[in-house]
Amino acid sequence: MSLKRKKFLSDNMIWLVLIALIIFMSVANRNFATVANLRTLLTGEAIKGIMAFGVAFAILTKGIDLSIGAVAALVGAITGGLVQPIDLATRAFPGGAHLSVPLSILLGLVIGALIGACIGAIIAYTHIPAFIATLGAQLICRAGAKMVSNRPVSNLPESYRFLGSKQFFGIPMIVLVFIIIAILAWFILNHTRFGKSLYAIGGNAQAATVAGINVEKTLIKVYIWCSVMAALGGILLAGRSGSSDPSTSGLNYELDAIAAATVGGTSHTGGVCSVTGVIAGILILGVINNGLVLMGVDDNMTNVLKGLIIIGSVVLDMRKNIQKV
Amino acid sequence: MSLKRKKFLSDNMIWLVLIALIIFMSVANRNFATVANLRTLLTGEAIKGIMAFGVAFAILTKGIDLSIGAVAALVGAITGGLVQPIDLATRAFPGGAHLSVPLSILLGLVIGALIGACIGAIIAYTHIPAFIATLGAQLICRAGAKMVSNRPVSNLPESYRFLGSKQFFGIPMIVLVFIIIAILAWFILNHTRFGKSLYAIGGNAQAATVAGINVEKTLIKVYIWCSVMAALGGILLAGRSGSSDPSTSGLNYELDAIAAATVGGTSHTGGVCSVTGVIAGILILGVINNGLVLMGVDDNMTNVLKGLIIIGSVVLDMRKNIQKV
Amino acid sequence: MQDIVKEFPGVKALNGVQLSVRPGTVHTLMGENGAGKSTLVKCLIGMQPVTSGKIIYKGKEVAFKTTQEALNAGISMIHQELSPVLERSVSDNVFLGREPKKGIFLDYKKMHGDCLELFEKIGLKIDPSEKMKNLTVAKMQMVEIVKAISYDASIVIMDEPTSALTESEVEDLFKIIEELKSKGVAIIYISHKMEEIFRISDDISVFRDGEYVTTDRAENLTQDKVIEFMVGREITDMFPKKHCEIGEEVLKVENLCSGKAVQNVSFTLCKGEILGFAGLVGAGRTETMETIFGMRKKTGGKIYKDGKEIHIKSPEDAIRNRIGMLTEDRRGNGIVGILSIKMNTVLAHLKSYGFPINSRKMAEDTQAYVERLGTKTPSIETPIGNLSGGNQQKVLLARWLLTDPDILIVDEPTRGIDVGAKAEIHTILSELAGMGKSIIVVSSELPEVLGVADRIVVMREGVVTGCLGREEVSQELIMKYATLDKSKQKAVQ
Amino acid sequence: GDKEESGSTSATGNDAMALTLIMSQRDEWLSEMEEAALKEAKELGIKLTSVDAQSDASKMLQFIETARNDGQKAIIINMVDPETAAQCVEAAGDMFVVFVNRYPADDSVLNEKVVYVGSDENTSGKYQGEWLAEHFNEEGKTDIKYILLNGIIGQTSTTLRTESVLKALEDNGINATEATAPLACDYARETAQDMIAPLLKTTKYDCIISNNDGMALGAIEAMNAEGIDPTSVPIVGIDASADGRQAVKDGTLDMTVFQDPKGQGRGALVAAKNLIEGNAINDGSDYELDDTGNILWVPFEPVTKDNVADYDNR
Ligand SMILES: Nc1ncnc2c1ncn2[C@@H]1O[C@H](COP(=O)(O)OP(=O)(O)OP(=O)(O)O)[C@@H](O)[C@H]1O
Ligand SMILES: Nc1ncnc2c1ncn2[C@@H]1O[C@H](COP(=O)(O)OP(=O)(O)OP(=O)(O)O)[C@@H](O)[C@H]1O
Ligand SMILES: [Mg+2]
Ligand SMILES: [Mg+2]
Repeated sequence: MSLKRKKFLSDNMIWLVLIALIIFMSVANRNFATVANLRTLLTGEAIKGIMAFGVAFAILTKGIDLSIGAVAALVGAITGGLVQPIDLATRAFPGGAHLSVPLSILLGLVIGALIGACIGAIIAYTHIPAFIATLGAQLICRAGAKMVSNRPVSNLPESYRFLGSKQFFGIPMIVLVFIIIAILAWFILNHTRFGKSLYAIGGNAQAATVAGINVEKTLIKVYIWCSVMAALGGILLAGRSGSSDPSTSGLNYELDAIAAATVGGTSHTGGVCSVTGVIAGILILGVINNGLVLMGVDDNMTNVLKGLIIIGSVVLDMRKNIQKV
Repeated sequence: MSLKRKKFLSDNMIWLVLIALIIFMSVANRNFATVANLRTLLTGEAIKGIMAFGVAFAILTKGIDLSIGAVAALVGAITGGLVQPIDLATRAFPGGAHLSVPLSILLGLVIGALIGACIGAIIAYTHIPAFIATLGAQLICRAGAKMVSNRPVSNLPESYRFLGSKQFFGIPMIVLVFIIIAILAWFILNHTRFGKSLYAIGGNAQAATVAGINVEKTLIKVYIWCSVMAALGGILLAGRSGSSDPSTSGLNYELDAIAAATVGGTSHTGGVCSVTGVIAGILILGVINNGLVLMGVDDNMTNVLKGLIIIGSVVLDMRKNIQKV
Repeated sequence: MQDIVKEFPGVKALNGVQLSVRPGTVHTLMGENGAGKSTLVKCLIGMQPVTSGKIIYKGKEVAFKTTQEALNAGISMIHQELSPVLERSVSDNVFLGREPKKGIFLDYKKMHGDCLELFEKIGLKIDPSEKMKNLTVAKMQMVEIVKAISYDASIVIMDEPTSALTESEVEDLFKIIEELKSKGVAIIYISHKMEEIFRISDDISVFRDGEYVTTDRAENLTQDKVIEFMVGREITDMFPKKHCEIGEEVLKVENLCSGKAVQNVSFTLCKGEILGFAGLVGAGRTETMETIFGMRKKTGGKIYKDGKEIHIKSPEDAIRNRIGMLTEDRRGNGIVGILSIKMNTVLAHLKSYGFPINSRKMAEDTQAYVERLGTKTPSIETPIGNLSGGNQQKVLLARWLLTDPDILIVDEPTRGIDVGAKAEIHTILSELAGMGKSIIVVSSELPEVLGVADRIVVMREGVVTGCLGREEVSQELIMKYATLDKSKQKAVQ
Repeated sequence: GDKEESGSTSATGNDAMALTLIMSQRDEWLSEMEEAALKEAKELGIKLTSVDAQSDASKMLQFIETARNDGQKAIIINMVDPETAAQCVEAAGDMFVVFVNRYPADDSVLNEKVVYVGSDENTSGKYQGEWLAEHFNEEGKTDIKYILLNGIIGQTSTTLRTESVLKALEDNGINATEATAPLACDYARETAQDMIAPLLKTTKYDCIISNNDGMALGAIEAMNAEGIDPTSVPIVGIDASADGRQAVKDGTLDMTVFQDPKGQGRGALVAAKNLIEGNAINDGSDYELDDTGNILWVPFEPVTKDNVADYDNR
């Protein structure tokens, strides 16, 4: 095999893994490669995908965000609570606090941004590990969500559910949102100074500092982005199922989002991340989740396979870096 | 304040935080500072503490281990299943596979070691992020535990429960085990070549390699240690409650163990860890958990406070490093 | 800069230092390792806050809080420790933090074009879209230089810019400096290389242990005088080569290969001999040594020690065979920055401290070497990262001396080291050879190789082009072999 | 769970008889229900795949859609969040829907194509409350203090169980106050054990109420460890799990509430088969229907030392 072809293969290993999985699943079950199932698959992964774009930015700067699932639950509970029918007996805000849907969604995103700003400021200025800062934030936000309501926030109006559950010419809105976020993430990473400085901070924070980049401010922005994505995820999640359960909404989504970003080649040692990679990562997890169910694989076995495939695909993807050592 | 005293304060910040918390709790509730409650507190934290010593080694080498809770569940299920009364209708191994208690415990530790060796080998030789390798292992081990038994493994004999639930001159065995592990960890870190090389690997793995340290082998040993601690934790956990539920046993213990290690000053950028620090970290979490329940703080509020205290104590502890930057 | 004081916990790095720089001149800072040169310029560009003192720039008192402010005010800097973002492209690195925009998009074309233009101006052949990590250390350094001058600053600080460059690139740099001077740019230059300092300096300031010693015009000073100011004593012999008996063959390397970087390298090394390796940067010397030491995969060839073939797959194996190696990349694979001097010293020798480890002996050994090598440090518990580069190098040397190897490979042993320490290191190497050790010295500084080596192997592009005895060598001859055409090399061998 | 040969049978075999059971998650009780359903499926010749939504409502919806994409005729859903019933029905498209174990919050979704099999969560706590009220009435106490071990705060089952037991106490003339702050033990035995241990000797309480048997057993374990006799106060749980029943026999757990896992599992499968074949949903079984014919009740039953032996083989 020529060196060039070898390089092509190792650089695109992740897509090859994805294609191999798709082919395998299609052969194993004829219902896998149908338009309807594709739609299901994408809808199912879109929310985690959006959150993966959020957390990928954090990982890119050598950070991590474990709070995203809890932030999603908190924002889902608050925004959902604010738009619940005013006469509902089990309202989250029984006082009658009520907002119009757009305002409530906006408020949700603003809350996300504020949480992100706090997390980012703590990480940037105190230099504590992102793992701890966001683990703490996870505890606080999850508890906060349960304080908002100790039962699922339900009976959400159709207008609130627009993004989460409607379709647009056969394409689920949720998938469209995902695509828009992907484009936005691509634009930010490749066509803004902010994006470039993320790579620099992750690759060599000292280099970034001496090049005049304000590392603290940039980190704050990173976690704002990450938490806003989580907030958006929370709103979509509530919209999708028409109800937001503060105790389970977004539970462990951070792990799936981080796994997707990592399978997609985002490096935990910082400085490496590509949007197409993250998309591939999400799709791989989606194909596993969806395909193994269609094949009727027993659930525990599915988790074992999922674990193996996650590890395996990262191992294959790592090989492009190993040759150079 | 003299420079020296300042330095003393910042070096021992974590203990000061602990003492402050203890004083606060003692004042807030007169039942806090009793021998009985102290025993309860220590018993409650001992298992997480043992696992924290495990994961602290991994963090020290810039790694992490997310699989420990699941490993505990798997080992708890297997060892528990093997010692269940042979005539029990709901046996985990209905075929009648049965082992004596010491053999079963030994087997559990060996299984832990094997899992650790696999994880360690993958991390050492493929260079994939420990986060991903152990996340995959978490999925696999948790699913494995559920495959062993889909219901709690219960009716465990007294002899199996010896370590988990008995006392020795008024000191719970579980606390004694914790103390022994702490001494062992201290000895390993400070008085063996292996321990010293952990610091070097965490500080600069390449430099360690050049200095003749076999980084791969050392990493494998690290994850063996970590998984064996998790296995021990699983055995104690099952022994303590007399039952091991594969789906909930050790769930999220990894987060608590990592939090304890980090609160105790173990640095996620590698190369920094002290046994006394980890002990302080565990005690801080224990005091929060125990004290807030005694004070009758509601659960959500407890989690909010816990999050804040975790972040706060790491922030205070970080100040000793900041001056040097 | 007036009366600058800078304190780190436990160290007073600068104590009332003065510096005034005139436009259109090169002002050189001199001093031993740890004298505070880097700290001073870091204070100037806002990387570190001063404890007290005044900085007056263009007639106004300033106190930059970030490098951003300094860059905006027209002060740029080439940093002593390389600071590239390895995973990104060359052009991304050059324009980091000031990427040109076209509409809402970044203008990649312009970045690429501007970058090429900058490179071409100084005759540098680098593809701006290449990933930084694929460049050689010297090329990276050139990119750093280009980046620093591309800010069009009125002060350019150069902290040991030439320590990773080869002769020809140094010439390029001097051309750049001349051009900057003619534009009225002031240059603050830090280096330990005497020859170049006297070639380019207008003014020279000397520091010692954080104290300001003197400033004078270069023409009023001589090398010896400067050294005396720096060290506080005279150094008579830079290369105190002791003559010693050269014994039987210890190491024989036959047709060693490692990928493209090392091709069929053969040489021998004898007891008590110092073997020099010369060549341009990128000649494959480091790679050869790394292969011998097991840091790099051997793809062919044999290595014999004391007549027996040895198989080395890792540095661990090499150390077991009593080979030591002081590597080139001090920060990358040398020091463990957060660990103490003690731990760094004993790291390669841990095996000998028994079980449980004998900490007292570790401290004793470390203390002995700190004293023997004159390492400047508050204590042996100080993290090595807090030491100046030269003192770090001494600790690393101590690490290998402690393992008492038969064969010691030293790769660029005096990079970034002041004259005093340099002479000391040369003395130590010479003494070791005298004790019957065999030493390989890889260095890009020709005077150094010429000064200490008994024989010199010259390499070019992964192959050995010549092997010269002490009597026959000269700088010209080495350069000839180092630039020798591949087609002709057969004839020489 | 019960392993069946995996792989696609829908392409070749009897399409109507491939079904999916979506579990909200797998705890002890739910696993028992799942097992019963799988066993029943084998007997009925149905290929049943069971999947675990792991408490993720979005994942549950995806499973529903996936089953629909696979061309299945009916789906059995153990909802993560009972508030999402309408969305589940929508996602199911033209599949028949059997909700099992968790009653839709909005029961207007139930009709001849969408049915419920299970019990009424409100009665579980009611039985606990009634038993306790009787106990305290006998002792002549009307003012009591209780320790209540909640499951996962925020989950519907937790909320309903807690609310219904407190309501039953009140309805039966007991003035009950909580001895501690609300305790959340996540349905886990170890958590309950850790949480209650520091309180046992420092709080005054007259009984321990638990949202499930597991947490009650954790409390008993903690009492043993602290040297308190667990029979000295009434302790009540829910589930009548194997360990729970043993504790009832031992006298440490005073009463528990039996929720029939096998009945619900079996019932759900029978209902699904009947829906597909156009029969009444209880056809071929002895479960009762409600008036609408869209609900198949498998009731809760209180379990004490007197009748615990009856449940050993159910
Ligand atoms: N971050 C720091 N923390 C503590 N001490 C420091 C720090 N940086 C530098 N020092 C100390 O300040 C002194 C001056 O160091 P500096 O790097 O300025 O020396 P230098 O003159 O540049 O030496 P070299 O020629 O080796 O580069 C040294 O003693 C060093 O140990
Ligand atoms: N169908 C059911 N719905 C609600 N609760 C049930 C059901 N069946 C059994 N239970 C009881 O409730 C507990 C399960 O509740 P739930 O499913 O809400 O949480 P959980 O499984 O304990 O939580 P987790 O597994 O996340 O820790 C079981 O332990 C059992 O006692
Ligand atoms: Mg310097
Ligand atoms: Mg459970």
